[in-house]
Amino acid sequence: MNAYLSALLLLSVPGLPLLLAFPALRSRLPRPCHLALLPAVILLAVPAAFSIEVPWLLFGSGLGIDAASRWLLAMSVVLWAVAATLLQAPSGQAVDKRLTVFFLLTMATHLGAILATDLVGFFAFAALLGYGFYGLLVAAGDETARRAGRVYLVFMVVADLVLFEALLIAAATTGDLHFEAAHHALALSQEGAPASLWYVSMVLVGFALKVGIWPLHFWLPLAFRAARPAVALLLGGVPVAIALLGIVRFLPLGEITLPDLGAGIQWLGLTAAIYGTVVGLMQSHPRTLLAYATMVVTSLFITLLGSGLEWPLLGAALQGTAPLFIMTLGFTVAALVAGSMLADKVTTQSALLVTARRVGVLLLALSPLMTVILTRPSGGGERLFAESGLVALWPWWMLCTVLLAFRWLYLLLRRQGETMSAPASMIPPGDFWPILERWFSQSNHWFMSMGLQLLPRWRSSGLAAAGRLLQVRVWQKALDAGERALQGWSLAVALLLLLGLAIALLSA
Amino acid sequence: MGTAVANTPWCVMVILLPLAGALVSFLWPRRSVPLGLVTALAVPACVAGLGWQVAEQGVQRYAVGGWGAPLGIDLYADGLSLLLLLMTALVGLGISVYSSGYFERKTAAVFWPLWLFLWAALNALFLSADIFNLYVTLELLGLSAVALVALAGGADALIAAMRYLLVSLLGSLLYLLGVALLYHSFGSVDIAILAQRVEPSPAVWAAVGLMSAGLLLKTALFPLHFWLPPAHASAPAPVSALLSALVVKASFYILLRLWLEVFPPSDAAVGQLLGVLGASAVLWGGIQALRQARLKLLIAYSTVAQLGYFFLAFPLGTSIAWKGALYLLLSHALAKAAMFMAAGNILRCCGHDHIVALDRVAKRLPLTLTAFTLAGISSMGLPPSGGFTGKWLLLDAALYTGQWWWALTLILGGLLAAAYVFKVVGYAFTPAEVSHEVRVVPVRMEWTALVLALAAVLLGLGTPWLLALLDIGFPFDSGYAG
Amino acid sequence: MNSLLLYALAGVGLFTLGLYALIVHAHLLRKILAINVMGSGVFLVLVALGGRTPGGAPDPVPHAMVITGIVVAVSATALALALLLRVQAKTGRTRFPEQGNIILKEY
Amino acid sequence: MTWDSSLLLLILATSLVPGLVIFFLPEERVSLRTTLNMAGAVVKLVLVGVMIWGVFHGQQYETRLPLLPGGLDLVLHADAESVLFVTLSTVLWLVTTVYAIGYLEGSHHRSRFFGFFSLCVTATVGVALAGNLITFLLFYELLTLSTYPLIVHRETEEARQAGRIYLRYTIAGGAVLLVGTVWLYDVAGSFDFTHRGVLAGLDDADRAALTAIFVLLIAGLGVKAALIPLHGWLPRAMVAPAPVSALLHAVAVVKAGAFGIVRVVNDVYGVEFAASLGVTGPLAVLAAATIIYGSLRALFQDSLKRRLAYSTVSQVSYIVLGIAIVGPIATIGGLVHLVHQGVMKITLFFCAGNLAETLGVHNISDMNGVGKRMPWTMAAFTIGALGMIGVPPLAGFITKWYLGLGALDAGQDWVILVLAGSSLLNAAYFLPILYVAWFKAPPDAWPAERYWGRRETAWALLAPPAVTALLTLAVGLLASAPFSPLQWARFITTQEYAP
Repeated sequence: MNAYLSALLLLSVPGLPLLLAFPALRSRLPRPCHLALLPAVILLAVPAAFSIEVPWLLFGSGLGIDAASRWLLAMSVVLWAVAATLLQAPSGQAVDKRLTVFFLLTMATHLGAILATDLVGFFAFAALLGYGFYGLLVAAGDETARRAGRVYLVFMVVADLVLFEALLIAAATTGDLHFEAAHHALALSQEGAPASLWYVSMVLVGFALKVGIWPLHFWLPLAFRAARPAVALLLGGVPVAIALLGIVRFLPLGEITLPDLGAGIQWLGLTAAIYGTVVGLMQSHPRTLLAYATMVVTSLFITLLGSGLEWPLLGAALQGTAPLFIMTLGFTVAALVAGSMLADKVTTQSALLVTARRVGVLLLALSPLMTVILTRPSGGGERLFAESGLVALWPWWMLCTVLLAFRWLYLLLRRQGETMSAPASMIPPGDFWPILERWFSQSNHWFMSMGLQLLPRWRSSGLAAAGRLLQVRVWQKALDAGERALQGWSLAVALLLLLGLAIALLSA
Repeated sequence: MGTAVANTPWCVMVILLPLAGALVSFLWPRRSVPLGLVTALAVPACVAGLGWQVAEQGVQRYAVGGWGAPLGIDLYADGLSLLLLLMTALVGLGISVYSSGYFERKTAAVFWPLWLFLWAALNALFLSADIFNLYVTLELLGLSAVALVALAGGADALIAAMRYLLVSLLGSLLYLLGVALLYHSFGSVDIAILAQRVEPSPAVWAAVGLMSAGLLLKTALFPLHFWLPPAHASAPAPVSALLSALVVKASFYILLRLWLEVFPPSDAAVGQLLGVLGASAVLWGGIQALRQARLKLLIAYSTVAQLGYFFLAFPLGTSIAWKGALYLLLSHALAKAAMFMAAGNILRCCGHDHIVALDRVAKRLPLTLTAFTLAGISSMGLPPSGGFTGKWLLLDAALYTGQWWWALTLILGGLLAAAYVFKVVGYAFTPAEVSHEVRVVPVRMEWTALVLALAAVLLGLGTPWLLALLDIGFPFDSGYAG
Repeated sequence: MNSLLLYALAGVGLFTLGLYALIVHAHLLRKILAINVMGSGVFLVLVALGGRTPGGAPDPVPHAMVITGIVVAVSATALALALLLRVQAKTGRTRFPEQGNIILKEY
Repeated sequence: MTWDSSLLLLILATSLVPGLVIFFLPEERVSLRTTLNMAGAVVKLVLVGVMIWGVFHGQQYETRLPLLPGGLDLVLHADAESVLFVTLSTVLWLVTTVYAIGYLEGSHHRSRFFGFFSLCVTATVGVALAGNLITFLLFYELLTLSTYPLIVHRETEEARQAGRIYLRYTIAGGAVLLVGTVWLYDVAGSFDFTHRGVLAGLDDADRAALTAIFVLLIAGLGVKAALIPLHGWLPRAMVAPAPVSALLHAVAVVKAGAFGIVRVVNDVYGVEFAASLGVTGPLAVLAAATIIYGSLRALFQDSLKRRLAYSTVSQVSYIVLGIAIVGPIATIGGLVHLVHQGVMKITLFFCAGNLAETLGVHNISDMNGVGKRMPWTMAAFTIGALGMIGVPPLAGFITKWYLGLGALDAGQDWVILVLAGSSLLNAAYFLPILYVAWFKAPPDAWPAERYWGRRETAWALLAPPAVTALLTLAVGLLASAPFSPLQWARFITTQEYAP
């Protein structure tokens, strides 16, 4: 596998979809979305793990494929293929040109993020993914889609900003920003400097916003609720998956020990799971319930991460096994969304969807068990893993996910009977989001009115007053009087003599 | 040919030629325009010859009629007088070309003799070496200038001319009284001899006071400027150009000569007094110029303001300050002549010169507006104009000697100049409400205004040569005082 | 010696008299006359202050100056009178207009 | 006049001579005027290419003309910093000329416009190539005079008002700069720009005077660099036609001010000496305040061009901030933003001009669904806007990266907050525009629509924004490529900070 061929292949994986995004290029191709996935499939076919350096891209970034990211690539290829078919087989109306553009853009950035081998490259692809997915959410969507999109965008912009600061700290400590080198440097500098503590917390907050972990999860239910089926299907596998991958890639797991932070995260994961289950059960629409189901599964991963931070041995193991978990998460969400399509009366009751529903329920219910199996550390530390928070409590996790699964199944069957009722109010009941949003819009309104009405009025009145002062008649009259006085002969000659006298005396 | 050029008495030629031209054009009124133009071309050539002679052989002293200094009248040409002769030649040539297109036949016949006569008086004044001869040339200059102002024939022109005459005579008599006192104390009127003999005494103080007062009145420094705006505004355009650019500078030149060479070194107080008057002239002239409604009055008041700049050099006193003031003087002459010619063009084209109703002059007379703006740039002191170099040198001297308040005046003066120049330029772009019938302006007049304005702007690039010229026989140390 | 000083003082007196008349009288003809009186005052000072050459004869230079001065004064007065007539013809008045002849901004 | 000394004069002449010739061209000679313009621009680009190659290989280009007594000469000198600014202004002048030809089709006074247009660029190139402070001042004032007629080009009352305010600010700024320069030459004697500043060497100079001079110089330059409270003229100058506001904001006037500050801090005072004088701190605070103030004011502007103007006010201060944070990495950030801001902002202004010219759309409130009617223009606008926000592969990201890194490296952590805040504000005032343009339904009729057959607008209006958008992408994506602005900024900083 010589260098040029591998370079061409790796570059074409994100490159081809990007090129096809231009309407002119793909107008003649039969199925552009599927064609775009071709290089990724070829890459999967090639067994060897290799990576290339691209010195001229940004600050010298690289692309590469290894065992772990191969799983993810497989998952994403499957998901994008399914989504493309769903997109291609429109229920009646013509495919919206702009939706395909955003579809291809998001695909390109998603594949690029998986293959990126350095911090800045990954961050670039992840940020563009955010904007691309916003386009997918909002393209030709109705008012609810636009509102969900707006909330999602706010979360993405803030997340990007926080991650940008984290990257700065990383770049300040080490010149080379590739993953392994960055991890070593950050770990070494961990003892005294608070910088790495700042770095870890910022990475966690940034990706928490992107994943939708419990206190910062508002965009997830809205997105699930408003997105069209093809886009909702990708929700689990694209934005959430890349965010989780980001956490694993950015954090120097296995090389730093932050016991109190790790414990805190584990408690956070537990509370998120309980909150997700309680609110999930209260939902009336299957799709919003899915959002809370995803939240529960991700909180599973978060507790694992917490334990990883607490014990470096577990962290190292997690680094290897995390892609597997992310893959299963992606498939679970995809299956559930496919299953929930049965609720929409518009799609036919095909056998495929029924099996998807059954698989979805199974995967959701068993996800805690599967996580434990998948992420069991192969090397030492099995005992440690057993005592860690998750393993001990996995029966309770099972309870939550099983409850959610059956609740979702019940909702699905109940809905199948009657027609699609008017969509419940946009705000998922029981969530504390509305209070926050009302406060936010109030402050926004006050801020805008301050800017648009109040300040300009004060400024203009001030300027007018100053203007009047300048034009005051008395100034002009004084100048006229002065000039006219100087006209008179008597004053002029008197001044003349005075001047002569002054010069004579002064020169004495 | 080199030796022939070297030893012909250029000093005398420079005075005789315009005098002869005046007489001839007076005798043949029908041919006055071509004769005038020929003289206007010949005089700069003579000045160039004189310049080359001074550059080669240093200071020139020529005894008129062969008699020696104490009795006879000497002609003395050093760097300073050469610079001013050069200025007069350049501006004079421009004015001659401009007025050949401005006046119709009847007034041209009267204009040319008077103008050439004035030119001769100017050249004589810049060359004369004794104070009584300065009085005579000053008087000649005054009379011809008054006659030229009265040329316009309007009521306010005649009144302005009358006032100008009375003021000029008053100034000259004061000056003559001073000369009398100096002659009585030291027995000679020649500047060089006086410079050696003078020592402070009550008679000398009185003489200094009288002569300075007389010359300040004729230079129209701030409190005594009342006669200048009406005279310069109501005179015909070429006349107001030569009045502002040349005539006013003559009395300043005499004051400079006396101050540097004849008057005993007085303490700084007199310099500060002149500086204060100059600064107030700059501010008062600028503000009044800003308030004028008519263009020619605006330019006249701008002259009052610019004159103030030259007097700032007195309190500073270093050689750099004098060079700065003289540089400003030279670039002001070129710029002011261009401005008045532009005003003349606008007056000729629109029939009036109310600034508010300039009625898209930018479109009708683009060259004139460019000339006016370029001249404005030089009077503002923006680079690369001569005004900038002058202002730079004065600023340098002010900051070097620590008298920062003169620097402040220079900056404020520049801002005021910018204000009234761009006020006019601003109105030139927008259409006026009532549009007047348009009379065509000969191209020659527009091009002379533009050439003079360009000369003022590009003067800044020729600084080293002109300053070197000034150093020949300069009355004080020529080293860079910076 | 004091008689010379007396004449010089008389000259200065004439000069101040003329100056006073120039300021006070509004009529232009009076102003022109005042200028002439001042001129003759100055000439008197010039002549009075002219000293004696060592040979006892009066110093000729001030006399030369006075002659030139007189010539200048005569021509100046001629021009002034001509101007006066033109002003009187044009404006029908022989005085400077009171409020100053240039109208500033119309307020 | 060897080749070394005449090259710079040739570069100046390539825009001066066509400009002067165009002044006297009658209005209807359109083709001759266009060829003159384009020829001048292309020849200048070639000459600048030669200069870049020369400077990179250590060739010394200098022209020296005697100007004032006491050793003050008119010096044109091509060092690394000036090459950066000259390349930017030359490339963007070529693009803006094409745009202006398309934009002013059939408008009045084009000879006058293009004459002053070329004069303006000559002044900008002069500012870039100036070798000492007096030459810089000379071209700085020439720039003021040549841009005034461009602002007043439309001859409406509003244009005249904007012109008057512009003059009031810039002439006053010029006067203050003059006093500062004279005083500096009094205190420190005549000297040229040298890499690590000249004043460091002077031991006897009293620090109080030097600090006062610094304040005067920065005030004079701050007017053009639109530091608050001297920025008032910038939003009002928006009344000028689009190519003028593009040239003013992205290339000529604003950059001349910023470049001046770079010269004063780096090459006159030297960064270390300025830091020891304690003047860089307040300058950084002032720049930060301008950044936040500009973004806040941009938030509340409905007119698109005024919003872009206020965004320029804040963006230019990034350059000043980069210089004021004493440190090599921050300087790289400041210098590289000189190019990036130019490229991004000119794209945005071209698109704003297209919208105004083709659809008569001036305000953001009536920009609904513009993306559907003019997809290519809006695509370019999106790239520019995302670049401004600092989305990764684009130019803005590189600047914010280096500024942030420089701030951390210099220990000035508060700058990170300012950068974060301003990025948020940038997103807050750019994203709604994109949202309205792409995702809202277009109105049934546009205010003043003009048609160009199949294409969305004239090619001369479409090509420039496309080219500059590609430049934004390339400058960001290929940041580490050999001749990229980032590499050139690193090249300058190595000279500036080399031990």
